[in-house]
Amino acid sequence: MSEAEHDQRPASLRLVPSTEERLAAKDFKTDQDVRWCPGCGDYAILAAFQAFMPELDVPRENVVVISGIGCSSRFPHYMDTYGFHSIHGRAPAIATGLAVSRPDLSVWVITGDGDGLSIGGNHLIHALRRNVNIKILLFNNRIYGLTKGQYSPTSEQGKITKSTPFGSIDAPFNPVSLALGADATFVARSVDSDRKHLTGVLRAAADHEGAAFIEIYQNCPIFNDDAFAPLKEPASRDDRLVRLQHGEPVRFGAGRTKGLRFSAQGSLEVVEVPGSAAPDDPVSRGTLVHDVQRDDPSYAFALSRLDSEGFSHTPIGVFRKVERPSYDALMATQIELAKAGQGIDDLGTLLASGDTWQIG
Amino acid sequence: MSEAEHDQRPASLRLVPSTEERLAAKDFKTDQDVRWCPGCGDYAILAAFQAFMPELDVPRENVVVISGIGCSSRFPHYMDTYGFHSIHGRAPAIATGLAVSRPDLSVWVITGDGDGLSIGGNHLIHALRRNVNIKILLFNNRIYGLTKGQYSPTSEQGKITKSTPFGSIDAPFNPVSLALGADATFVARSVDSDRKHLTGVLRAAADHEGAAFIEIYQNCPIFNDDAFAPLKEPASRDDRLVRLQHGEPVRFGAGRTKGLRFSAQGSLEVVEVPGSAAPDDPVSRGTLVHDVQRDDPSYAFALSRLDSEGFSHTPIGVFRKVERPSYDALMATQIELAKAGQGIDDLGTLLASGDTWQIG
Amino acid sequence: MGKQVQQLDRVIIRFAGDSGDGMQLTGDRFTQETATFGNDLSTLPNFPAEIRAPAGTLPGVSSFQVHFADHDILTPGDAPDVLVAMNPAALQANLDDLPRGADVIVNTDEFTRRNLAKVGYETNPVEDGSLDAYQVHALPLTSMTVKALDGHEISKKDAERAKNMFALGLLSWLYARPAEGTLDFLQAKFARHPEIMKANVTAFQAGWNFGETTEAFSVQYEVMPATLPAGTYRNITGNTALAYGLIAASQLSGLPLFLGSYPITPASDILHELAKRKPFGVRTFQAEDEIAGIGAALGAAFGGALGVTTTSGPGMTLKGETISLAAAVELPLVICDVQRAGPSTGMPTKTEQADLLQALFGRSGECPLPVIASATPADCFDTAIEATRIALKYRTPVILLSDGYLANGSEPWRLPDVAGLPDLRVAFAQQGEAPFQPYRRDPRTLARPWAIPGTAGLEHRISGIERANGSGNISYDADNHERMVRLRQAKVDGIAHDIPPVKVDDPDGDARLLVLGWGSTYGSIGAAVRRVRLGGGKVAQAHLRHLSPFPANLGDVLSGYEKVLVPEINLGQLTLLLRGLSLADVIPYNRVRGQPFHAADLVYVIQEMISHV
Amino acid sequence: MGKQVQQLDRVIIRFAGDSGDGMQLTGDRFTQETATFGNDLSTLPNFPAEIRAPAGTLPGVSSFQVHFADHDILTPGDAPDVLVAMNPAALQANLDDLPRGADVIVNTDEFTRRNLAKVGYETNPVEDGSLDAYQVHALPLTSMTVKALDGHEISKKDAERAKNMFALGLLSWLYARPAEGTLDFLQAKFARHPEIMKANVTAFQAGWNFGETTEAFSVQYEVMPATLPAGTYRNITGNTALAYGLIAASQLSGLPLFLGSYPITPASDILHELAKRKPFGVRTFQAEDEIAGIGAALGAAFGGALGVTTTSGPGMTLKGETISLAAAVELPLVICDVQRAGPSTGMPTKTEQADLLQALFGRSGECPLPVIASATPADCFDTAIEATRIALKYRTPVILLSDGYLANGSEPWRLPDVAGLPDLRVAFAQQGEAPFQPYRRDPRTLARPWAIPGTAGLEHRISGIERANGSGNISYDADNHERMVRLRQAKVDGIAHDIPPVKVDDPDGDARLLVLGWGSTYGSIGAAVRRVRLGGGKVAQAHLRHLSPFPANLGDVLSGYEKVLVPEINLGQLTLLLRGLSLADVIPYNRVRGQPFHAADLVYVIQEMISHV
Ligand SMILES: Cc1ncc(C[n+]2csc(CCOP(=O)(O)OP(=O)(O)O)c2C)c(N)n1
Ligand SMILES: Cc1ncc(C[n+]2csc(CCOP(=O)(O)OP(=O)(O)O)c2C)c(N)n1
Ligand code: SF4
Ligand code: SF4
Ligand SMILES: [Mg+2]
Ligand SMILES: [Mg+2]
Repeated sequence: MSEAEHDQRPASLRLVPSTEERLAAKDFKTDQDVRWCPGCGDYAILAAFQAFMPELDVPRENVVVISGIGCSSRFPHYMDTYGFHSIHGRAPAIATGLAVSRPDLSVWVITGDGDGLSIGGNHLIHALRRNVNIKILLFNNRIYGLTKGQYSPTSEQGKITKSTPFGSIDAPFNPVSLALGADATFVARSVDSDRKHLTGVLRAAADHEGAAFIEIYQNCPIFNDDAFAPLKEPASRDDRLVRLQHGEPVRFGAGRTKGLRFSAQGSLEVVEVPGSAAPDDPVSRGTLVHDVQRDDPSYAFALSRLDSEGFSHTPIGVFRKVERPSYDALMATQIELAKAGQGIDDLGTLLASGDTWQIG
Repeated sequence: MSEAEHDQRPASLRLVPSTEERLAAKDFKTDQDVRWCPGCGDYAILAAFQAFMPELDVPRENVVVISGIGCSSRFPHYMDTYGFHSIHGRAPAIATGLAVSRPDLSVWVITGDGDGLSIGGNHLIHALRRNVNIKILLFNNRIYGLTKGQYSPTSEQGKITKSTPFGSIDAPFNPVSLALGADATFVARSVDSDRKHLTGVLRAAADHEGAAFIEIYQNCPIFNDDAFAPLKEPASRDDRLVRLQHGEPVRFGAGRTKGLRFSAQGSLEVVEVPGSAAPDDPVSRGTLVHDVQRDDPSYAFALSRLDSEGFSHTPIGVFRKVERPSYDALMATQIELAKAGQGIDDLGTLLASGDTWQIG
Repeated sequence: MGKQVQQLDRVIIRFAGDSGDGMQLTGDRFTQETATFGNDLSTLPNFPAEIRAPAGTLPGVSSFQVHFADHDILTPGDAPDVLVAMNPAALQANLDDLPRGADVIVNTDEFTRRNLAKVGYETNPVEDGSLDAYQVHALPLTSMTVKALDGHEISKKDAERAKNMFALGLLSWLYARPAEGTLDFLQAKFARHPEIMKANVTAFQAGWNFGETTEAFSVQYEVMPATLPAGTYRNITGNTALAYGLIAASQLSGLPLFLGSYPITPASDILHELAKRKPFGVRTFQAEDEIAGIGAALGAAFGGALGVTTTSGPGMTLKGETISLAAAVELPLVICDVQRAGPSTGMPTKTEQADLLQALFGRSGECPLPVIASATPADCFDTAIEATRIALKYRTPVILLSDGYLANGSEPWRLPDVAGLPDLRVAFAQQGEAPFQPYRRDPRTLARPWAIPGTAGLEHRISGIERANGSGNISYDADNHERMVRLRQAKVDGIAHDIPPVKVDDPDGDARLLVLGWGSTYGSIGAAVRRVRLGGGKVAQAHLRHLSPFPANLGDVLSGYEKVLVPEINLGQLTLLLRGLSLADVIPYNRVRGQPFHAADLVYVIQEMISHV
Repeated sequence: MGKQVQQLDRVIIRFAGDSGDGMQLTGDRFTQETATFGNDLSTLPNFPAEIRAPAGTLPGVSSFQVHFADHDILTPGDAPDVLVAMNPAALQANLDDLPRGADVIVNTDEFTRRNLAKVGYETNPVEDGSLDAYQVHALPLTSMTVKALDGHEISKKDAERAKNMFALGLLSWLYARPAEGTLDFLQAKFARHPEIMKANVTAFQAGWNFGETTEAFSVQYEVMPATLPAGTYRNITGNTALAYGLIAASQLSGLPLFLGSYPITPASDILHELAKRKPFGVRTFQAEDEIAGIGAALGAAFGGALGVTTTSGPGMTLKGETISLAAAVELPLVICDVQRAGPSTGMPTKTEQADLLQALFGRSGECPLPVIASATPADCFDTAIEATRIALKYRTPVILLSDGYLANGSEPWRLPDVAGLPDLRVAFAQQGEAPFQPYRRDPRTLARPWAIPGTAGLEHRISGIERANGSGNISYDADNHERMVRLRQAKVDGIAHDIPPVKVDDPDGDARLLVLGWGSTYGSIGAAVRRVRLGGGKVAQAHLRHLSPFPANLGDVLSGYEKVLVPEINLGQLTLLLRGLSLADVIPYNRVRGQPFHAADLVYVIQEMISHV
């Protein structure tokens, strides 16, 4: 990639070197056998991620994948980049330290609904608030897989699991709403089974300067099979999946005749619009044209509430992508300014600062 | 209070005994000298809380105040009820265990912006998600007081503090947005200096079944003086404070001529409405009538985004108050049903369950 | 015609296959049959940390070992007499443990070129003579099962999956196990899938019949029931026993049980078991993390419940700060640490004894606590009750140490007479002369009153900040702090007079070597000591249940022997404590392999030492 | 006319007042003047945990003690020669520490009925003769200050607040301290409030002049400069020295410093100091909690930075699980625990040495780590460098123990020659023969390569799950686990040969008693030993910097003495380790009062023991 091209890169990658010659998906596979159950959604996500890597155009040695603990967190072992399979829930904190001190790296966090939202919830919301330049992929299978099937903070209420034989009694988090409530600058959702869609979201996240949060619906055939079936069955899929495209009117349903409109109370309602209707066409006036750049997260939040346990209407794609300088960029600037400034930067001078006196 | 009256109590207090004869604020004062700096906003909150207690109509022995660590968390020592001044950030977890096992208690959590949103952020959002029957008062002075003045997760970006001599670089949380993103059923905001308003919010919280979250703007004259001055100066106050009243049109500004309306993008915009305008009056049509019971939190969320660092428009009062069975109530029900059911409830039978055999 | 029957006094069988082959279930069932038959037994499940590693690979191998005998035994045994290997990986992973001459039953259907390659076999070990040292029974278990099931309305896949029942049937015949239990079990388990149920029953019977009819097995073996003390028995794992012990403690104390926990291997099954027990009024709270789990348990304890939290090593570390708070506010709390191999994530499914020093010292400041440990799966029941007794009586958190081996291992358990269990009732504080003194101590136990919310007149505040002894008000007074530090220590030390002295097993009283252990090594040490004695060696054995405080007589016991050997599955943690206590030059023996000791290794070490005293 | 001047060799002054009276500032200034004058000195600040307790109450009392002399001294001193008491609470809180005959300067303006009542004085001690044993100087400091300031354009409140400068001026005159430093300081501090600045300067001078002119003080005292080794000196607190040490280590290693920390008393000032040092490229990250703080530091270390985290007891407990991860992945990390009185929240502003065993054992599994401790405020600089040296060379987390007394206490520090500081440069791994072996170890240090992201060809994965030695791939192999457990231990043990042996100070080499300490007790033990020797007693002293591993010669040193006394501000933590190591019957001496030892107490104990050897 030429200097010029390199400067075309998104701010998020401006300081990250680009590759000499284009890599292939296989360059990112390790020699470790993949240890997930047959049919696990993690396989599809891994494949999509490895296939996306060449497109990211960052040398393998400048890519770092950091995870916590869980089936999903096994991910780094299968990526032939630098990797850190750490401890339960702490990956965002570890990634923060790395990203803040190494702007030349592309740092990815892999976590699960338990790892990222249960024990790791606090690190997650703080990383999002700070807008640290890390990309967080949360594999949401609505279950604790590795520990063999307890309910998670995203499991639907009433779920029968090993730890809730009488049904769980707590209401689940909506990860997208939570991320928006935490002032995240990039929030998206995708599905393990839709490689094309997932790849698009990964690209958008990579291009975003700052923290990117991606919830990925992931099937766990062993402990929570078909959790997302309604979104996958060809029959129901189109009515339920609301595919968000920046700048495009929101359309869904067979024949894409459904649209969204805000009620006077600020909730979104589903309305019928003739399929062909262009955004400015009177019939569709007032229905949403998706805009990820709205500064006010209320819009994206309202979209996230369309989602319901029954998946009646489930938006996927990028909900929000707004510009805010990343934590690490601001830190770097402060350091540069400080170094250029008048402050003491010589060890001897520092030690001798303040009142000193001579003896002998 | 008579049986009949007792049954009139809100679900949140139905299992909590009521007082024989009415208590007075002084009954809730302890013999410990209050150890806050002169002028600390905590004094006003304590006074308001103690004055509210008689109204709560729960015997002192059935009230429990649990806090973490911080200046604010000293609170329990000054309340002549049961109290637990615990460790940093963990009060919501401790309160959860108590509330779940003792439905006959009125459990209050006192926390700070550091205690509740920094180290304790995860316990807070999970307690809210679960809708445990505890009332959480977060004293937000936008600073770490007890540790002598480091910035907190609610400090405005660029803040110069002991730990950020070059200015803080992370964007703050909006506690109300965060709570709404965590699916809280009750979310409110008040101000230390407005005893009447604070008392009203406390009442509403007490009546709510489940988790109530109250952010209280609190002045720290020592390390963050006048953080909320714009909301207190008689001059600017009325333009900035948006007082929310359930069922009332939202009106503010000198002469209460300003109202709020949703844009087609789902953001709230400030509009001028003739002061007298009734909600259904044409000129005011489309402007908001406050409704805390909307099931969709998008409305309350949009309100929370009105708030800006400059306090241009800051809503106070109850943002959201919706009905959802509390975690402890659901737990109690499961236990009752299980006890009534066929399951083993005799120790001897339990031990001998499964395959057994005789010897000798 | 019936076959010739040969009597054995003990047998060790290991079922090994792919994670998908259902070996844990097979082992469980064989164990149940063996238990109901009346043998003494001990089991050792062994499975990978992954849910399912790739089929046919070494990391995917899951095994279950059962040791049964006509006399009482203490361990799952070192070396299997019989290995059932469902695929090449299972054979390779377990072959090293086999003594020459052992029986090896292999499922030849799985010994395909592809599967052999997966584990690096160039030629088929079943054919290339590399198993000549063993009695190999090469059987096409899968195809035999499928054949037996043709006509059944199930998929080929389901038919093949029934092969473990075929194997179970075969082994059940081979060792003349009673089959009813298994048949009933299959009825119940597959009640909702009658076709699958029929298939499994048929497969089991086919396996049985195959054994009876085939030439491949000329003899049937018989292991007579063991003569154990009279009573009603059941087979039980450590985790189940621990859960039952907690329920018993709740019933005996009359306090509702509240468990605040976060899932973690190998402790999760305690949460699972207790979650089922709502009819006992048990409240289980799956918290967002370990800190919230113990925090909630402490909150419940403040309210007068029996607060419990369960976890394993890494979670235990996270709980440290809250344990410290519980010690400061002096409330009862039971903390169960089911140890696993560390440090860090380590090997979650493997056992270890390396959390002892963490249990004692893993907190800031001087924070002494009682610590006790379970010795066998069934002992988890008694130790849970003992931990509760101490916690309630002394108003202190108590740490109970189990480990992965006890948690999943099982043994026959003679059901206790419920009426004979200790009375754990407690008296909450009642209104007395004001002002109430939340830190006025019982002169005997030094425990403070347990005054629970709802009690009029006892309103008080507790705090992790240092408190004035008596009033409990915040105090930075230097003398008070020193007094409190020493009182907290004295309270724990005092428990030494409230627990039984260490009992030493020294048959002739003339041994010069004492083997002292703690926790789950009880079985292997005991087995080794027996063998040494059979060989005429003189050796004494003692085992510690109480690790903090130590029993009052421990110092004397140590000084009573020329040499003291302390085997531990760590690098010598008890050794450090014993030396600190008594200055006795105790000798550590440490293996840290994520597995229980092999009795054989211990025998060797003990004999070595005897020959040198 | 000038007054008569009396020579003294040492003086101990304690400034005491309400938290609002600015006693810490006053003490600081007096200390600076004393330092620049050239005395040796040692200070002990003492303030409440509350930001501001109610004015005039005992919990609100804040004090600052400074000990200065014409010879080198080791402690802030036990008993003040002079007490400045700005109010009745300050008098009452400190009177017990005063020896009879001491000077007491009281601010009579504050001895109002109300203030007296607040601390339960029925009559005014200044008048009722209860101070007859002391030399009382009853002065209306407030009103004198206000008088001196009339004409100044400041509020009465501001005028009154300047009374501490009046007192400082008076004391500065009384001990003939140089005033320039303070005047410059006031200029700078109040640059933006010229009126306040003038007022403070005037108040200071008024106090000085008052001393010179009043009859109340007939003599002026003089304490000659100490003859310390030649060099440039500054006064420094432990926290500042520690921060400087870390910056130095970063410069010496050429690695950027990354601090991940969460504020906690008494460690916060290290974060504050480092946050100022961005010109050195120091990155400070105030995390959401202690776990994120160390997590980020570990992430930075993975990236090749010098990762550091700072905390105190409760925060240290929370970090345990991540420390365990750092040990497992074998990356360099410096963990500073500024100990405070525990358990739990305890007494945050008070000192203690009770985190030693937590530092060694506060993690699950076998997780050995190097642990070192600072002996004096200035020693925090050297130990920070030593901790970094070990961490970088052995690729391991290192725990550095300081405490509240060192953190806030200060002493004169002879500035080191920067050129003479050790070279800490490290070599990151470079591409070699593939495949890269992230756990291939240096045969000498057993350290693994530090391969940082961005290095082509060294892509690898690290994990908290047990790793195969060499390849670093996940391994559940039993032998590998045992090997790794022992390798991690051996790596730490090996450091014993890379640190200086314990040096024993035994002047005539014929002492039979050794006093062995660690950490911040160095000063008080040293002072006590000196006094004993002055009294003709024979006693040897040694002090440990390295607590894990111990210096190789420690065992011999211990066996070289008939008796070994181990004073600790805990219940005997080092004692346990020493007995475990050497079986030597070392004798603990423990006080746990949240304060440094009084040298006098130690003198007594040492003499007792000498008389019995
Ligand atoms: C401190 C700690 N607590 C608990 C565990 C046990 N544990 C491992 S993974 C996990 C949850 C996994 O769920 P999730 O994050 O959803 O990942 P999944 O396996 O579903 O992909 C738990 C509780 C642990 N390893 N460490
Ligand atoms: C585990 C732990 N970490 C850190 C601290 C130190 N600490 C005490 S209070 C506090 C923050 C207080 O801020 P906030 O919660 O806003 O309360 P405030 O004092 O402002 O009312 C901190 C960091 C502690 N006591 N315990
Ligand atoms: S348990 Fe579920 S999430 Fe885990 S590997 Fe198996 S299928 Fe995937
Ligand atoms: S420091 Fe601030 S918050 Fe704390 S008591 Fe003082 S004024 Fe209140
Ligand atoms: Mg999951
Ligand atoms: Mg605060």
